[in-house]
Amino acid sequence: MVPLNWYLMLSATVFMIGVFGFLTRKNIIIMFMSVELMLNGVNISLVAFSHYLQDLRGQILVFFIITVAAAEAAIGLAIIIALFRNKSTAHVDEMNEMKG
Amino acid sequence: MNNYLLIPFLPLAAFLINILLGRNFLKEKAHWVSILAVAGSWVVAVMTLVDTMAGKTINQDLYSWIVSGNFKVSVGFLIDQLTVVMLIVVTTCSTLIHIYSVGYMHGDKGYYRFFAYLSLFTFCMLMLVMANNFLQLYFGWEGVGLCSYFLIGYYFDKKSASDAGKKAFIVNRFGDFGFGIGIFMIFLTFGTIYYEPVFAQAGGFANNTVNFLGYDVHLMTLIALLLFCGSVGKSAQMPLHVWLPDAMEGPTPVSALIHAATMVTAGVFLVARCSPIFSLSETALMVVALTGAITSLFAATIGLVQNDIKRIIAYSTISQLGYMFLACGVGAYSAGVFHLYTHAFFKALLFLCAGSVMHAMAGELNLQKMGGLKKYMPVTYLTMLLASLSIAGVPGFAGFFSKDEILWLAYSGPSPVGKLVWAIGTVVAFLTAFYSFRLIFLTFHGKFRGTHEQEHHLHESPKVMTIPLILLCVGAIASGWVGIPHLLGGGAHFTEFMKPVLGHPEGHGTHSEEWMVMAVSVIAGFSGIGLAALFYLVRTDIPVKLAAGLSGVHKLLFNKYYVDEFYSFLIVRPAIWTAKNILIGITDAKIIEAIVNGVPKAIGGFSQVIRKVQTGFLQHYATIMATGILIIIALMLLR
Amino acid sequence: MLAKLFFGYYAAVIILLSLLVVTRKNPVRSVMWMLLLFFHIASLYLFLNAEFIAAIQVIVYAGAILVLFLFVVLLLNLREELKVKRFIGSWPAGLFVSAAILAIVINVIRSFVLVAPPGRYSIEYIKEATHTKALGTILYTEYLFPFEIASLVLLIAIIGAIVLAKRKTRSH
Amino acid sequence: MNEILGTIIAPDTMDLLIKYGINILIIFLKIAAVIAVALLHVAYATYWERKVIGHMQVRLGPIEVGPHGLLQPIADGVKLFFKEDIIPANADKPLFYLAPVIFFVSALTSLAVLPFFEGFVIANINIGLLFLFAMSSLGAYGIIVSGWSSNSKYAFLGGLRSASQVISYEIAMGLSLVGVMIMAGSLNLSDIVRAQHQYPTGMYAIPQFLGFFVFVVAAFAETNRLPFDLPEAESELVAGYFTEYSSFRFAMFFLGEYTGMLIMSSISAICFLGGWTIPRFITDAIPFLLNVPGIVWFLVKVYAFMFFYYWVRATLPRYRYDQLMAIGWKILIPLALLNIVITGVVKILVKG
Repeated sequence: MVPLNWYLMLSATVFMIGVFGFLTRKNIIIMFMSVELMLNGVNISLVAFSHYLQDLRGQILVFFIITVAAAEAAIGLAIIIALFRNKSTAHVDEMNEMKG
Repeated sequence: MNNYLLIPFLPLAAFLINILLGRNFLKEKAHWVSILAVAGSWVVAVMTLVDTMAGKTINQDLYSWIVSGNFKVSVGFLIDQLTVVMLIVVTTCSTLIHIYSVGYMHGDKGYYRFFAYLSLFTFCMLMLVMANNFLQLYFGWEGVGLCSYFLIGYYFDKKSASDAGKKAFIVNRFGDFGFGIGIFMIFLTFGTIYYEPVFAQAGGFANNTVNFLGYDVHLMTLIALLLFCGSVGKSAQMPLHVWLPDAMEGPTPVSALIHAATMVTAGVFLVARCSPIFSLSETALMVVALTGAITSLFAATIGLVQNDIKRIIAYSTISQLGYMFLACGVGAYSAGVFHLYTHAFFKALLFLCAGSVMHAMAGELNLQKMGGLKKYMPVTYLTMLLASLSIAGVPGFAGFFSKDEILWLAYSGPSPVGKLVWAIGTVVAFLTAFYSFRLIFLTFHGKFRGTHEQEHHLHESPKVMTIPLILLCVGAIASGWVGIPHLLGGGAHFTEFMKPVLGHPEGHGTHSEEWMVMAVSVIAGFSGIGLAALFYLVRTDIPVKLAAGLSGVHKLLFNKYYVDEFYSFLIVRPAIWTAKNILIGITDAKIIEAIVNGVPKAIGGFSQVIRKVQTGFLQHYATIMATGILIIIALMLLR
Repeated sequence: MLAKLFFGYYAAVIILLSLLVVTRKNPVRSVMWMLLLFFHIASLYLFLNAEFIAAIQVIVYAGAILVLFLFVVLLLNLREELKVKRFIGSWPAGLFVSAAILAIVINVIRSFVLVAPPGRYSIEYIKEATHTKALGTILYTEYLFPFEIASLVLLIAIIGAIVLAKRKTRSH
Repeated sequence: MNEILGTIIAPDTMDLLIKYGINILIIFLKIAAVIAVALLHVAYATYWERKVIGHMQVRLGPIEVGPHGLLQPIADGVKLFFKEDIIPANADKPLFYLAPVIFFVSALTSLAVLPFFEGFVIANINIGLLFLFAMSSLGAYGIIVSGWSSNSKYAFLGGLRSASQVISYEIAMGLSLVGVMIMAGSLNLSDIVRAQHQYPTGMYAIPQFLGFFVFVVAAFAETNRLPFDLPEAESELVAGYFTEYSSFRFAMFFLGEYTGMLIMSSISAICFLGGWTIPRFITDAIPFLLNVPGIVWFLVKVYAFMFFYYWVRATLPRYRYDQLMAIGWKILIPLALLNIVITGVVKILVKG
């Protein structure tokens, strides 16, 4: 039997790799994928908890997370396309209109 | 019986339909929705009346509106004898006036808006009279106030109209302030604001006193007087009567519906509804009676000399409302409500006739420029004449019975000021007859005094306007017949009907005294008519001479006792001065501006320094956020 | 033992693939690695007796969301991407922060012990009722309202995406 | 010898290993059998198609190689295998290699959950239908990646078109099968067939005619077949996303496509036409038919559906692209949703 802690560590690692990608990548699409990675990291721990606690609520949460991820991807990518149309770049460091 | 809900909600539906679809879809057909809705309400109201006559009353909650601790308010309906009379008055007048408006407002650019407001007004008024708790009453109360504001200022591009609307709104706030506190006091005292428990418990508090502004005040007197404050404002009694004459800036159907037949009577309705509270306080009743009496005398005297046809009727309204309060003040609530009921018909009729005259005169209001309209507009003349006979208290007409009952109960009742108010009432009856017929004679008799163009324009109003006049005229004559006193062989059915709600005051007088009172009022009425005939038909030079001879008095009356000027001096100007010099000059310019300008300046300076942090890079912010999380987690672990 | 071996394989591959996803220069490659990653995560879910979630993971994540990513990557046609640096200037800060948080969290998790008593959805129960049915029952009863809200969220997302991505049609 | 082994591996472990080993061996055998049979079918499906269309167009079709041209598919296979494998310049090589593999494997993997007759299925999983959706959505990757990595305009446009077509129609297809799921109450394909056999009509195609209609149309679009073969519309895009492919990589796409057809036919046979069973009222009338093995019925249904594919191809012209999208989004999806609502309501009514 694999201990729950292992799953949690795996989940945390995936999540933090996602955070790392989000914090450091230039390409906005990759940043977006990093967000998906973070969501997946969380999903792993939710499913693991659900399994070990024998309680399906965790998986219901996963279900909703996937729903929200789909919605987020649709909207986010539409925004990226609109952005690209206006600025013809996908690099975050070239978008600094809000600079103080 | 459950379809009573249709009564208020049909007009509400009409309002919603008109306001949402009126501008683009209904346009010139907007009146259909409103008329059908109000007529439907009338039908249901009549059915409700039949049920109520059979002894069925309703008191039930529709749904919970506010629940907070032990404070609970529902939208609920109480239908008893008093309510049903008000329902009949409101829906009947409203229906006829809606129909009349089709002709009167024809071609107006805000046609749909007008009907929408009329329907909304009807809804609010019905909610007011059908409420079973004070808060819903207050909702309807403010609702009719709001509609009144909309409708007085209906011609909002005219400054006087919008000013009049504001004036009505603001003056009413003075009264409503008291009313609001009254409701608070009721909740504080009884722990509920439903009529039923409040009135049932009221007797138990009859001798309690309460510390109010440092004085020990009789609790019931305080509550009654606070509630009466609201009545004074809404029913245009002294000293808050100033808004009603100005409200004549609105379209005439509005004046008829709101400022004669329904809304202004809400004050009387309130006093009648709260009669269990008022009856517990002699002081409050005395105040009510005296306020009513003085107001009626005061307004009647002003009415004597005015030249504006609508204002005369407006002052007459104030005067008659005073009569109703007078009745309530001497404990004769049912007589007051009876007068309310008859008054609604003949006063609405008077206003609509005035509207008809205006229609013919192309908006001219000055009596001195009219005359001899009799032959041009026979229907209007006849109906207005009958209405005036009714208001003058000529025997057989509706006004006679109600007025007589008030005077008799004032004379014979237990009230300490009964005799005094009776005397005033009789004088007012004389004055009422006089100015009503002054209006008739100046308008319809004699020679036409206007311009040639106006004369050419004179015509009878269309059928859609005259038919409501005729129908109302029937009411003005016959509505009193339900209350013919025992003395004249009648059954006094009205009083009997009202007995379960309002009780029945017993007059302590002999039959001969009753005959005497009746005779005096009839004589007063006829002498008023006679004097008016003498002055304005036979010896037209007398009024002019009198005005010249008593120029001081005439001027005082003509300028309405300078009340407006007095208020302007006492309240309006100091308020404006304070606003200008203290609020704008010192508070605004020196204090608030200093803060308002200083804070952003300081922030601006500070932000010049820290704006460097804002790099505009999304990831810098995210990194900072992540660092924050790191620090928080680390701190939690180290703790 | 066998289970641990399997888990070890999946964990290693998942971590490796995650790293590949966030470090590849070419976004198309990132997407392909991510596809593989999703399959491994789905297998992990199977491992945890969550077959429905595993299927959803592949259908929705791999079949819909990631395809969308691929579409956008292709539409934007980022060939010049290959010529610029892939990380922003201050990437060491990001690396440090995420590594530090990871270190702390792992340290915390190591001492984590599950104390809660098992719920009623035991493995036997789920096997008996089939996972899809068990999940569906709870979703459509206890979580009906959130479920409806999720549908609303999706509707809004559809409309929003269309509005955002639609080219403004100019009248000539 | 055994003793030496016994000292290295404990006897218990040994038993376990042998048990696992046998199981794995059986599974491998099953896989091998299914793939071999399926590929043979696919090869002969191409031959059959050419024959059918030939006869429909009043000509003979392949006739030279072998009797009646029966060896034609094998000759084609040999030819494709020995052709030169051309890779375009500037192609993204790893992805270029990967794309046909993804496409072909995703098609073949679907075979794993298809029950061909009672008890014969490689993986009898509870989410069989979802597995099919998952695999069919994977096919889109092969298409997009091949289109993009070829570094060719035709291929790229064909890939985008095809991917959007596949994704769009996948929704309609998934929704059309929800009605079946509701009626059967299971996602396991074998259970669906059994439930169907219990059902009075024996085939879900009759109560689920709306779903079946949507499914058939969506299946045509999913497999990029006429009248929806826009991704490879020769007049516009040469050969679509696999324009740049040749030799056995092309063969993989080709095989993948025909495997897709086979799988779609199988799904329709399993989910709508009763799988390996035939309706009970027929067997009640002619009890003799009970002796016919289930696989025969299954294959008859699959072949009938395949024939329908060819028939449509020989009959209908190609749709325009916007029409294709309009049909998918504006007709099929609403129809499928309607079907779900009706099925759900009827199920509740019948149950309650």
